[in-house]
This record gives sequence, structure tokens and C-alpha cells, in this order.
Amino acid sequence: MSSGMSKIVKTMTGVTFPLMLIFGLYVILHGHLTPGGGFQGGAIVASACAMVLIAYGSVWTMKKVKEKHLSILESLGAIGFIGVAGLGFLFGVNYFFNNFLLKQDVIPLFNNVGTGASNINTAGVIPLMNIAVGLKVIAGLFAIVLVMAYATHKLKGGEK
Amino acid sequence: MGLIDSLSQIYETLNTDSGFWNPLVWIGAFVIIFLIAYILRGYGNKAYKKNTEQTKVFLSGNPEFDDKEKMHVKAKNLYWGFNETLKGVYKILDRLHTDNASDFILWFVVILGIFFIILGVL
Amino acid sequence: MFEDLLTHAPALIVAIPLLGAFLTPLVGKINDKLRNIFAIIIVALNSFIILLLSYNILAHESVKLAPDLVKNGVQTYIFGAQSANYPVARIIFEVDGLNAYMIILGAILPLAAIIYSWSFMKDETGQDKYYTLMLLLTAGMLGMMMTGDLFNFFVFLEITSIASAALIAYRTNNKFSVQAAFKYIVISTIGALFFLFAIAILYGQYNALNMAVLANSIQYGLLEKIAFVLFVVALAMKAGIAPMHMWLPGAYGRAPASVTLIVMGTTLGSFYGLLRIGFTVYGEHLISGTNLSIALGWMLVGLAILTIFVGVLMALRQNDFKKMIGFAAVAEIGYMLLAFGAALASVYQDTAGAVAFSPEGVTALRGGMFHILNDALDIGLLFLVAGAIYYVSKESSLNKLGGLARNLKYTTIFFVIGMVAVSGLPPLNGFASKLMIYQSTYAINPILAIVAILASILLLAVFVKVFYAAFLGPKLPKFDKVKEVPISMLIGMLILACIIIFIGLFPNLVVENVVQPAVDALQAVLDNTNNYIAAVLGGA
Amino acid sequence: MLTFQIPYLAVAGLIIIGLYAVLFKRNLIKMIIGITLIESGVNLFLITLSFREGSVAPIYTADATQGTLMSLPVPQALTLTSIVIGVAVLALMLTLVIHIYRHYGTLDVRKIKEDDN
Repeated sequence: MSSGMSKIVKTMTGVTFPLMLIFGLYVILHGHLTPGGGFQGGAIVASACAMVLIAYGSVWTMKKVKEKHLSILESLGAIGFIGVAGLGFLFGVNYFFNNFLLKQDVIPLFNNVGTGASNINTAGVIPLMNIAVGLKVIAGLFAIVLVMAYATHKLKGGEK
Repeated sequence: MGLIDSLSQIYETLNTDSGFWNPLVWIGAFVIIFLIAYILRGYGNKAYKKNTEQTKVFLSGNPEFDDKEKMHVKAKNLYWGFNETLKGVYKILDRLHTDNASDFILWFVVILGIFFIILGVL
Repeated sequence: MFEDLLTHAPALIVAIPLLGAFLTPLVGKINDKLRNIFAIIIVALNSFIILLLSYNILAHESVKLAPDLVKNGVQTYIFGAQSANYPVARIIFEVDGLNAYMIILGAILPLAAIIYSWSFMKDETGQDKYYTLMLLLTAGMLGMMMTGDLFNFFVFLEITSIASAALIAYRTNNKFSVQAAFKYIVISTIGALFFLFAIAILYGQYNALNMAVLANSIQYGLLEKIAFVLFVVALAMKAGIAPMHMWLPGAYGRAPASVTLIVMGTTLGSFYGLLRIGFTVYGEHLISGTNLSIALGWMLVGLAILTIFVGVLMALRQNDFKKMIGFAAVAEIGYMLLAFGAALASVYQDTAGAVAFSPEGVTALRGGMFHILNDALDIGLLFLVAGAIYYVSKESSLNKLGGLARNLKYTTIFFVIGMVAVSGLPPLNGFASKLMIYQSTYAINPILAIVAILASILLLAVFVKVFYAAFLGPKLPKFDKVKEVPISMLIGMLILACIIIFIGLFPNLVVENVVQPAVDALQAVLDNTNNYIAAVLGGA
Repeated sequence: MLTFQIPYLAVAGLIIIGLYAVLFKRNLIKMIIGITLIESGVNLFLITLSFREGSVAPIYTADATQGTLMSLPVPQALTLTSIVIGVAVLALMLTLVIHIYRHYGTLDVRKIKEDDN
């Protein structure tokens, strides 16, 4: 069964997919400077993945990407988030969700807070948390869409 | 003063303003009653014969079926009289328990309305 | 020695199960047994920290492990901005007597559930996700019981709804569990959204989300009234108060038994939210001895009577074991509401203008508070027994059961313990708390006590029906090969049964040392300085 | 002044329409749409609360100096959180609906009920 949509759609998806990916990653990485952040950027990347899913069909995508791997990525994102929050116990003033990189001389690179409106190292651990959240959202949302598409495919495919 | 201040605190009586409750005393009383009952039981007749009519289940004179399924009174038959008496109440209750998500939300809205009215008046 | 641990305990209690939840799938990739052990270790560690924290707050000053942490019976933990200059840029966990009492449930229930799951879930697929969701649900429940921030409460409420709906639908090949999960998620989402709406109203008025800050500055105008009604009704629906209880038996009954145990914890967490909003946030205006508090009290009493009766009567009629326990759980929630409603109705204003609970009101508060713990333990034990019966017979309809006592010796003993406890027979814990409720409500209005006792008798009748139909009777041929349930399930039930017996035998010990601080925390609303509020505004 | 009330009217409208859909629609997907409408209403309410007359978005850029009036950032953060939760709830509800459809072959509540009995 040839899955997916027409050749035109597939080609255009191939052209736009990297652009959307880059834009999504930009939104994730600049979450502390511009509107956006881990969730929004993750949603953009996940929708890019969903576009691929629609263009190429769920069966094809299911072959390329395993739902198992996505769930591992999702767990890693969540662990990263809680891990960074938990590191706050160890450094600086010691509390959970402590922004220990901020003004506390843990890593000198991150000390210059607030200077230079477009630098990534101006908000302590927030970019790290954004990356973790972004990872989780990408994996989670794409897994949801993928599994749903696959389930509806199975519904149509004569199981009932 | 600690969590358990002295040993006596462990078995202290629970006071509820007009009454009290001490399970240890209650259990003690129960043990004594049980002992008395056990002693009385000792005076009973020991001369019954095993594997005769005497040890069989007495079912108001009805014969015992071999099929065990038929012998067991099923749950739906228990409290038949109670159900029969409260038929009217259960009719209403069953009609209310539609098991439909919209109706759950309808009740939510109704109770919201009632609370609004009552708190609005006061 | 415990100082460091206890300093961070409120955060750790939520963080450990969360971290465990996300590590579980990774551990599960290695080995199934390892994952189960990992989950049990995480929950056991968490329970240990919870009990330490509760002990540190509930114990008397001289035997506290870390007395410096607790100021006037309240321990606070601040996330985010440590200085009070940025009041909105921080979230505060506040643990006072009431919270410390509630999180004891969070120590007992997940431990029993996780140990029970080992064998109970052995043959199911997707166990990685099961353990992840269970730990997530535990984290959400504990967060709900500790947070001092309204929006944070909403977030944890939603976490628990999502996790528990997914767990209720765990057996997706059963159409009824999927339906029950759908209904559950619909009502909890709508409830939570109206809760959020109320939060937004209060935020718009006072520019604050912290409960203590709100309680300090709250007036009682039209908008606050609207917010109050939304709060109360939304939480009452989540707590399963009639006539909004109808989702509860389905959700409880269709979920796997170990899941039901924790879902019940979240239901009681919603009940806790009700108390916190009534007694702390709106306390000053509500608990005032005016017509308002008396009318509200009687309204709650009316709802409570309705809840008790509907729960008991419907339970008598059910032929599905777990649904029956679900309706019994509704009735038990009615008892708590009855106690708190009666206490509210008994608030009076003396001639000097001072507001106080009458002595019966205080007993009612103690009884109601005590009953929260007892209800969770008793109903929880019964659900685990129902799960055990399902495990051996793959049958939940009572019509098809019979004679199981011959094969399931220990399970039968646990069932009898649960039955005696839940129907308020002496000498177990249910009797102690119900006695307090009966006596206090009798002093307030004798009819209430009569209704309560009558319903309690009917509750006994409900479980006698189960006992007769499932356990007694001749040995049915189809259950010939049934063996006693595996050891892990027995341990799960044993934990609950032991605590039930302990509380049953030493009720005064528990009431004086564990329940009383929680009641004091509720009564603090009448003091000039409410410690819960002062802990946030006074210090820092 | 009336223009500032329009968002609140929209909030009321969204919530009422959503409630209507949940209460009276028999199709499960329509019920879910109703729930998302209520959610949008509540989110709009939160966002509206954050607005102050003549304020700009709360982002520090080169243009925004110390004295610039900004709308409150907290309700926006709350709304974002609520949206994230909404996505999770929506995904879960749709998954459950897929399962229900697989069991019953219909999304009509009445037909599902008939099937049960």
C-alpha cells in the first residue's frame, strides 16, 4: 500500500521541514529573550514532524520512528528538567528550582546577567530548562500524534 | 512531653464530650464473655454421630441439590424484600443515575445555581 | 541529623516520585523486576520522608527532630524568589498541621498500592507506563496536599486528573473502563476549569495567588462570592458529593484496584482543598457565627445527608463488587461532610462578639478529620480485597461468586477487618470516628445522628451481602482451582489492615497526637493571628 | 469604556456555548469541542485580566525603557500553563474517544448506551 499524499506534497514537505525545525529550535533556545520557550518551540517542531507524518502517511513514519524511542526521549527531557531543578539543592543558596547559575559564581560564563539583550547566557538555568522542556514536548506531542494516526489507520484497516 | 508521653497515654480513653470509648476495655469484656460462653458450651451434649443426618445442613426440610451452583443464594436475590419495599425510591434513584457525562455536568450546573441563589440572598 | 533532609522535605516529597516516574521507563528497558523494585524503593523512600516531615510538624516541641524549621506549627518552603519583594515570582509550599495530617495518606496509600501491583499487574502489558503514571499520580496528590498557592493547586489537580483518567482506562480492552475514564476526565476537566475561573477572579481582585496572602486581604463582595461558589462546587464534584457523585462509582469500580487506592487519595485531596478554601482563604468571613455560616453549615449538612443516603441505598442495590464499594465510599464522604457541616452550623457568636465553635462543634471537627484517615484506610482495604477476588476469579459480578472463603483464607480475614471497620462496628477505627460524629451531631440535632447511625447499619448490610454472596456458601466447582493470592498482594492488604487495627485499638493516641494538630490548624481561623497566614506574611 | 468589556462578553459567550455543547450534544467529539471552548473562555479571561490600558507586551527590548507600562506577565504565564494542560487533556480525551469508537463503532452517547444494555 503506497501511503501518504501526492509527490508534490512530499517534495514541499521536504523543503519546508528543515526550515520549520530551525525556527522551532530557535524559539526553544531564545525562550528567555523573546516570546516563546520550551513548550512553544517544541510544539512548532512537533507540528513539523506531524506535517511529515501527514505527507508520508503513518505507516511509513512508524517504520522510521519508533514510539519506544520517543518515550525514552520524553523521559530524558523530563529527567533533565527535574535534574536541573534538583541541582539547585547543591549549588548556591540551596533550594529546589534554584537558579544556581544566576549571579552565584558557579560557572563564571553565566555571571553577566541582563547585559546584552540577545545573549543566551543571560538567564542562568532557564535556557537549559527550556531545552529539556522542548525535548519533552517534541517527543511527547509527536508520540501522541503518531500513535493516534496509527490507531485510526488500524481502525480503517479492517480491524473493525 | 513527648509524642508518647507515658505508657498510660497509649491506652487512655477517647473522650467525646458526652461519652467515651476504650477499645481495650471493650475487648477485655469480650474475652470474658467469650470465656463464659465457652465454659457453657462445655456442658453441651457431645454424643452426636458423625456422617449421619445429625451433621447435615438443615434446609427447612428441603433436599440438598448436588449442583452447588443452585445451592448458593446469589447476590441479586439477597435483600429481595428490602428492594421490593423501596421500589419507589429505587425507581427515582435509578432514573437519576443515567451514567451519562452530560447529566453529571447538568447536576454540577444545578448545584452551582442553588449555591449562587442561597449565597446571593444572604 | 535530619535537619538537611527536613529542610528540603516538602520539595523532595514531590520531586522524588516525579523523578522516579520519568526514570521508570528507562529502568524498565533493562529489566521488569528491577523496575518494580525501583518503583517500590522510590515510594518507600518517599513515604519515609513524608512520615518524618509529618512527625516533625505534629510532634510536641521538645521531641521534634528539627524544631527550628517549624514556626508556630507551620513549615514553609519557597520556590523561586526567596525574598518577599517579588510575591508573584514564587511558589510556596506550606505544611501546617492539616497538611501534615493529609500527607500521611500520601505515605500509606501509594506504598500499599505499589507493593500490591507487583503481582496484581504481573500479566498486563504496558507496565512501564503503569508505574510511571502511578508515580505521577502520587506526586500530584502530594503536591495538592502541600501547596500554598492556588494556581499550583490547580496544576496538581490537573496532573492527578490526567494520570488517573489514563490509569482508569488502563484495561483498554474493557469498554466500560474506557467509558468510565472518559466520564472522569470530562467532569474533572470541567471542574478544574471552573476552579481556574475562580482563581482568575481572585487574581484580578487581589493580584495574588498565594492562599495566605489572599486570606489576609480578602473581602466578601459579589465577585468573591462568585469565586467561592465556583471553588466549592468544583471541588465538591471532584470529592464526589451528591448529587455530583455519579462519576465516582464508575471510575472507582472500573479502575484496577491498586489504582483506585490512589485515585481515592486524590478525591480526599479535593476534600482537603474544600477545607482549605472554606477555613483559611474565606475563613474570616465564613466562620463568623452569622447567618451566613449557619446557613452554609446546614446546607452542607443537607448535602451530606443526601450523599449518605444515596450512597448507601445505591450500594445495597449493586451486584458489582467494586461499584458497590464505590457507592459505599460516597456514603463515607457524606459522613465527613456531615461532621464539618455540623461544626460550621454550631459556630456561634457570644455576647461579647467573640466567635467560637461550640464544644460539640469541636468534637465534630475532630470526628470528621479522623474519619478522613479512617475512610481512606477502610475503603482502600476493601478495594484491595475486591482486586484480589478479581485476580483469582476474573469476575467482579457478585452474582457469579460464592464460597471463596474456603480457598482464600487470608483475603477473607482482610475482608472481615475492612467490613467491620467501614461499617463502624467496634472495636476498629471506623467506630471511633463515627462515634465522635454521632455524639456531636446528636448534640446539634438528634435527627442527624439517627440518620447517620441508620445509614451505618445499612452500610453493614451492604457488606454482609458481599460477605455472604462472595465468601460464604458451598464451594463452587468453577472455583476449585482457586489458590490464595500471591504474597505481594497480601502484603499490600496487610499494611492497611495493620494500620486499621492499630488505630482501632489506640484511638485516643491517634486523635490526641495526629488529629488534634489538624483540628487546631482549622480552628486557627478564629485566632487573632492565623499561623498559616502569618508564616507567609510575617517572616521572610 | 465599553470596548474594554468586549473581551468579558466574549468570555461569557465562550463558556456558555461550551457548556451548552457539553450538556446537550450527544456526540462525544462535540462534547470535547465544548470543553475546549470553555477552556478558551477561561484562558481569554486570564489574558484579559493582565491587560492595563496603554501597556505593551512584557518583553525587555531596546525600546522598552524602565518607565514603559507593561501588561502583567503572571496571568500570561498562567494561561500558558493552562494551555499546556489543555493540550494534554485534549490528547487524552481524543485517545479515549478512539478507544470508545473501536469498541462501539459509534460516537453517539445514546447508541453507546443501547449497546451497553
